[in-house]
Amino acid sequence: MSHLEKDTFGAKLGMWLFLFTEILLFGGVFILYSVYLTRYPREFGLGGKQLDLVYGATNTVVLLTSSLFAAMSVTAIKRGAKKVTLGLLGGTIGCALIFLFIKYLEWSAKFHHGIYPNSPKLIAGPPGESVFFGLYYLTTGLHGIHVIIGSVLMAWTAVMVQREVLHAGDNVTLENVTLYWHLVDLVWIFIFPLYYLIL
Amino acid sequence: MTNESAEHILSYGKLVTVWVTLLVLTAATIMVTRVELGVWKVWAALAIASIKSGLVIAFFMHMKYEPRLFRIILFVALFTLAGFIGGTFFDVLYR
Amino acid sequence: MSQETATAEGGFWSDSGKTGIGSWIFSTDHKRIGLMYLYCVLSFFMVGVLLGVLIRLELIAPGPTIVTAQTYNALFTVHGVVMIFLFIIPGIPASFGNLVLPIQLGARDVAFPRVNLFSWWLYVIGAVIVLVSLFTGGGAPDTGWTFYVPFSARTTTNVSLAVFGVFILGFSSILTGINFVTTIHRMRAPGMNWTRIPLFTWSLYATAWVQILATPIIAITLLLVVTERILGLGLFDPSRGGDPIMFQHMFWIYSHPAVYIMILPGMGVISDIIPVFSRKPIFGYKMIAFSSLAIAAAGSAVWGHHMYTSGMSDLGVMVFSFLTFLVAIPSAIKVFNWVSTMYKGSISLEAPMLFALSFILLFSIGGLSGLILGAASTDIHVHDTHFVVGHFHYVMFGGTGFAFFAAAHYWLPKYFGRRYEEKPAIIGWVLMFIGFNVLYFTMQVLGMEGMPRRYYDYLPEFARLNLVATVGSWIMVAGILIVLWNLWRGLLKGEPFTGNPWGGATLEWSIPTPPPTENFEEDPVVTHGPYDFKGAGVP
Amino acid sequence: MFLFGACLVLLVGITATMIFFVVRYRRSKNPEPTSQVSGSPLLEVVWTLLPTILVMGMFYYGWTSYLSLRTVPKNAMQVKAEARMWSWDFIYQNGKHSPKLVVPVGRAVQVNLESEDVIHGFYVPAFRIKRDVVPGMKNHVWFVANSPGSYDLFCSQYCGTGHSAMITTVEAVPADKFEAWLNEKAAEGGAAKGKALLESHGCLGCHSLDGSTKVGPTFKGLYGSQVKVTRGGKAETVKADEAYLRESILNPGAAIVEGFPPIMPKSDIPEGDLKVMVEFLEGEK
Ligand code: HEA
Ligand code: HEA
Ligand code: CUA
Ligand SMILES: [Cu+2]
Repeated sequence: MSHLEKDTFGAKLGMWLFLFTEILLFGGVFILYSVYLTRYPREFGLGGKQLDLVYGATNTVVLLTSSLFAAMSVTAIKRGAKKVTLGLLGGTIGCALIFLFIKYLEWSAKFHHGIYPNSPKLIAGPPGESVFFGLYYLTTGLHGIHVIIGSVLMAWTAVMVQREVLHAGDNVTLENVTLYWHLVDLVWIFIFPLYYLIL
Repeated sequence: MTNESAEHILSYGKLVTVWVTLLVLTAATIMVTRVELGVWKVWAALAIASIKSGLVIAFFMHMKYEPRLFRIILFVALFTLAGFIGGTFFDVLYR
Repeated sequence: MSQETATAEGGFWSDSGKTGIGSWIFSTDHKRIGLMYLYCVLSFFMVGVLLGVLIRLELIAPGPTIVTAQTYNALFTVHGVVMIFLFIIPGIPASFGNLVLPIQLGARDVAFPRVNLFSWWLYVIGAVIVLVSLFTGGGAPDTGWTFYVPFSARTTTNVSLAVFGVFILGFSSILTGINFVTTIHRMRAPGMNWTRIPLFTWSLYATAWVQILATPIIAITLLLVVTERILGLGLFDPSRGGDPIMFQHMFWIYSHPAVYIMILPGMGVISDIIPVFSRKPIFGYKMIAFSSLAIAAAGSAVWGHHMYTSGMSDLGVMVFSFLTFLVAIPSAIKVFNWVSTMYKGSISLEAPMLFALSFILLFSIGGLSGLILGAASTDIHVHDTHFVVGHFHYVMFGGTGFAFFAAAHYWLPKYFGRRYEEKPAIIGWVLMFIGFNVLYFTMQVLGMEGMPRRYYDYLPEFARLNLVATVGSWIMVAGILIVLWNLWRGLLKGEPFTGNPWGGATLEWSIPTPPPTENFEEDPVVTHGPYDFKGAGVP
Repeated sequence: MFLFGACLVLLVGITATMIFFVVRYRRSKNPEPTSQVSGSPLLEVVWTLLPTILVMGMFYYGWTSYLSLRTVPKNAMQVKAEARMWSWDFIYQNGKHSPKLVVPVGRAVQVNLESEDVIHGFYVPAFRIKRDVVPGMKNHVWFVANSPGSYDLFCSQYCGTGHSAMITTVEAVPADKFEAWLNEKAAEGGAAKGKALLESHGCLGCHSLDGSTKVGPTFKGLYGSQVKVTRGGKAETVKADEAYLRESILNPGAAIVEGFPPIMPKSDIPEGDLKVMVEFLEGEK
């Protein structure tokens, strides 16, 4: 096990460890969510009804599709298909942008209804409601930040693929970035039912 | 120890199949949660979400083709998170 | 910081041909990064110590003495934050871990050298942000290191920035953890199987897992405090349905495991030093290695013992009290094994060994007082009193702090190629040890008599013991100063230190002193256990 | 609470053994160079099991005596304690307010803890009771004072600048005296009422009446004096007239007296109370 050659396995191990920290980061929010859900089931129910299922479901589809593209890009680069890889990465980023745009629509609709952190409407409303929307903004905001980071990383790897720094023989960076992307997707897989569906 | 880095390339077809399954499951959650199931609704939705994430982890994230170590540590991480949530509930539920 | 480069020479100090500050702060060599951590950590330690002494000075007599109440609150807050996040958490893992771990495994560097450097930079940036927060905004934070809401969400002082600094420090800690786990899994030399890994490295492995799995929770929690202050999310605001107790849960979910981030590496140091100075294989190697993992695992599930009085459910109190006692078992195993390692050994009482022995004693006192805190009913009485303050100084300073000094006396000569003088080290140690006990044992008594912590002023009945404690802090000042001065001078100008004078059998003693940049000319092949002194050819 | 002693004995005992061990093995320094080797599975098992048993014992005692601390006797007298930065207000069932907790000797008292702002802690070392006072939560403690006397009551949970000044006493008095005290009417109107109001709104936690400096400036001689303040970042000198007093009480952040931190919390004090208080302050020459 010489130390000089690149350790693909080690790099992936490191990435997974990093993903665990992300899982636990969001885990912290989910702890809060579950606790407050048990405490304020009614207010959460009312709050959840105000979220727009269409936006949520569309975004789920968009994100799943982006994940598919990301996963396919790994296959592509391993097969040495540079053009296809680039196209798939572009597709992923495109989906990410659509996702963010929809999120933007959704948030601004909420703002229009006077629902935003510390808004007079929430302060006046029942206690649990403010908590629900607080959590909603926190979770989706944090997730949104991850989407942005993920897209930037994707763009950066696309450049590397273009310059052939990453190629069929050495593509662990691309793999790691897609791992990160899938994590963002994973988190959304839970956010979607928890905020849009079950309430 | 070279065999562990032997690459496994997933075919496009398989990935697309997974994707379709995921979409179907998404539709399923939406449907399930529209029926009145009470508390079970939460668990049903979470169960489907877990299956979905299992698929993503296993195929999109290649977990199925990684050495066992990865699955062990993933389990450790999830177990820890479950412990954190569970521990908190010892307080919250019985206050 | 760069003067040492002029005096220490050979090995990694010069063989890369690069000098100047740039060759350090952009170096990816684990040894240089380790030393840079060491310097920073020591500097912050001195800051923290200075604040600690000021705290004691204020408490020397009842009534206002040297500062105002507001300043006092800032003093202990900053003392706590600096000591915890800037000194003790990165203390042993990031400095000695970086210096020693790759070599003990027979590797040339850690798995991700650039991430390692990045993590050092994050550490420095986080530290600077914390320090900046003291002098800007509404003044130094005054919340205590625990940042309890709702107070931390209301106070006008500069909490947001300080908390943000700590957030960045958390990332630094996470990256170090990831690096170490990967290194240990991937970079072991041929023959270095899991039962041949030195116990120091084993302890770092357990620590690294805690760093990876617990730190994110504090990250999100602190982020919440910031959003609470800036956006007014109201997640912990009782008037809007939030629950302040949830903050405490989330804070301690990290901060209790964090105390094991602090102590485990210290235990590892002790497990490496005791056998060497007893000339005897460690007693119960497997149990010690395993108990590190057990502490890490069990320790992640006991956070509620900081909240017995908070209004948590009684069932919660029971569960957490029970689990707390479980953690004591692996600690006890370790203590017993260390002591029996010495049984019929040939013990040489040199400075590292003295620090190690006092570690055992002080940690036991601290740990046993921890049991008193863990028992629900007694904790009700002594919670938030100076008894708790005494407890955690015993385990943190008496434990990790002394281990830190033991490690410094044991390993630093190896990296500098020069050594300190023995006599001043021992005098300093004696003073530290006496001062320490005068200071903190008194605090425990005070706490049992009912003196609450974080009190700027106190009733006259506590005056005498507080005076005693303050005097104790001065004795300790003297000790620490002697020890540090002696180390400093010795490492730069002292007698040359070569070969393997202590007869260690771990890999770091098999390479030249100071180690070359590449550590090993060719990959070592490990044929004997870490404490198999005969196998290593040590007389 | 006997447990406390038990734990202590255990602590001292184990610590002493430790020291003894260390000293004894250290002495083996000179004699022999080397002799024994490695581990012993039997011993490992012994000292895994032994602490386990010990520890379980300690847990059991700790838990059972905790339970007795939590089980309030049925007939306990109820008192409400209101904590705020940085003083206590005890409210009895007949509506009487008091800055000190006066209780009858020999009778169980349940104190219901409520906070107006941040987390405080109700701590009486003499009775070994402590409970945090958390806003939005209903916590309680109970105790029996067995002999008459005055016992310190601390705020144990850090709550800001005045944390260490947030202390008062529990006054245990014989039952008949207590009854008399409880039914004594607060003097109507005038100075006594003003002072009582300052007390019950917590002002006196930070401001003294005798000229000494606490967390905030003293009230003595305040009225009519020239005060140096910072208003909106600018320094100015104002006369402490009625308007100034009113503003300082209702909106403390507006003008900050030089040399003091801007920490006083806002309050909405009803006009009736406010009037009496300001009148009282005008009289504090
Ligand atoms: C390095 C840090 C460190 C370590 C290692 C520990 C170790 C332990 N701690 Fe401590 N603790 C802190 C740092 C640490 N602690 C800090 C910083 C706080 C305060 C935070 C704040 O509020 O600001 C705190 C507070 C704290 C509390 C809360 C007190 C309160 O606020 O009311 C409790 C309660 O259970 C506790 C318990 C324990 C226990 C049971 C252990 C155990 O792990 C100890 C195990 C060790 C031994 C048991 C001794 C060795 C064994 C023997 C000698 C053999 C014989 C033993 C037996 C037979 C059992 N600690
Ligand atoms: C690693 C952790 C650590 C260490 C080492 C220390 C070290 C010390 N601490 Fe610690 N302390 C904490 C962590 C630590 N502390 C924490 C977490 C808190 C809780 C904060 C909170 O409540 O939020 C706390 C709180 C705390 C309090 C309680 C405050 C209160 O509740 O009111 C007190 C009071 O005495 C105190 C005192 C001291 C003293 C005297 C030292 C001494 O040990 C220092 C001894 C060292 C010396 C005396 C050396 C002197 C050297 C110099 C003066 C400069 C030399 C310069 C050069 C060499 C260039 N500390
Ligand atoms: Cu109120 Cu401390
Ligand atoms: Cu703890």
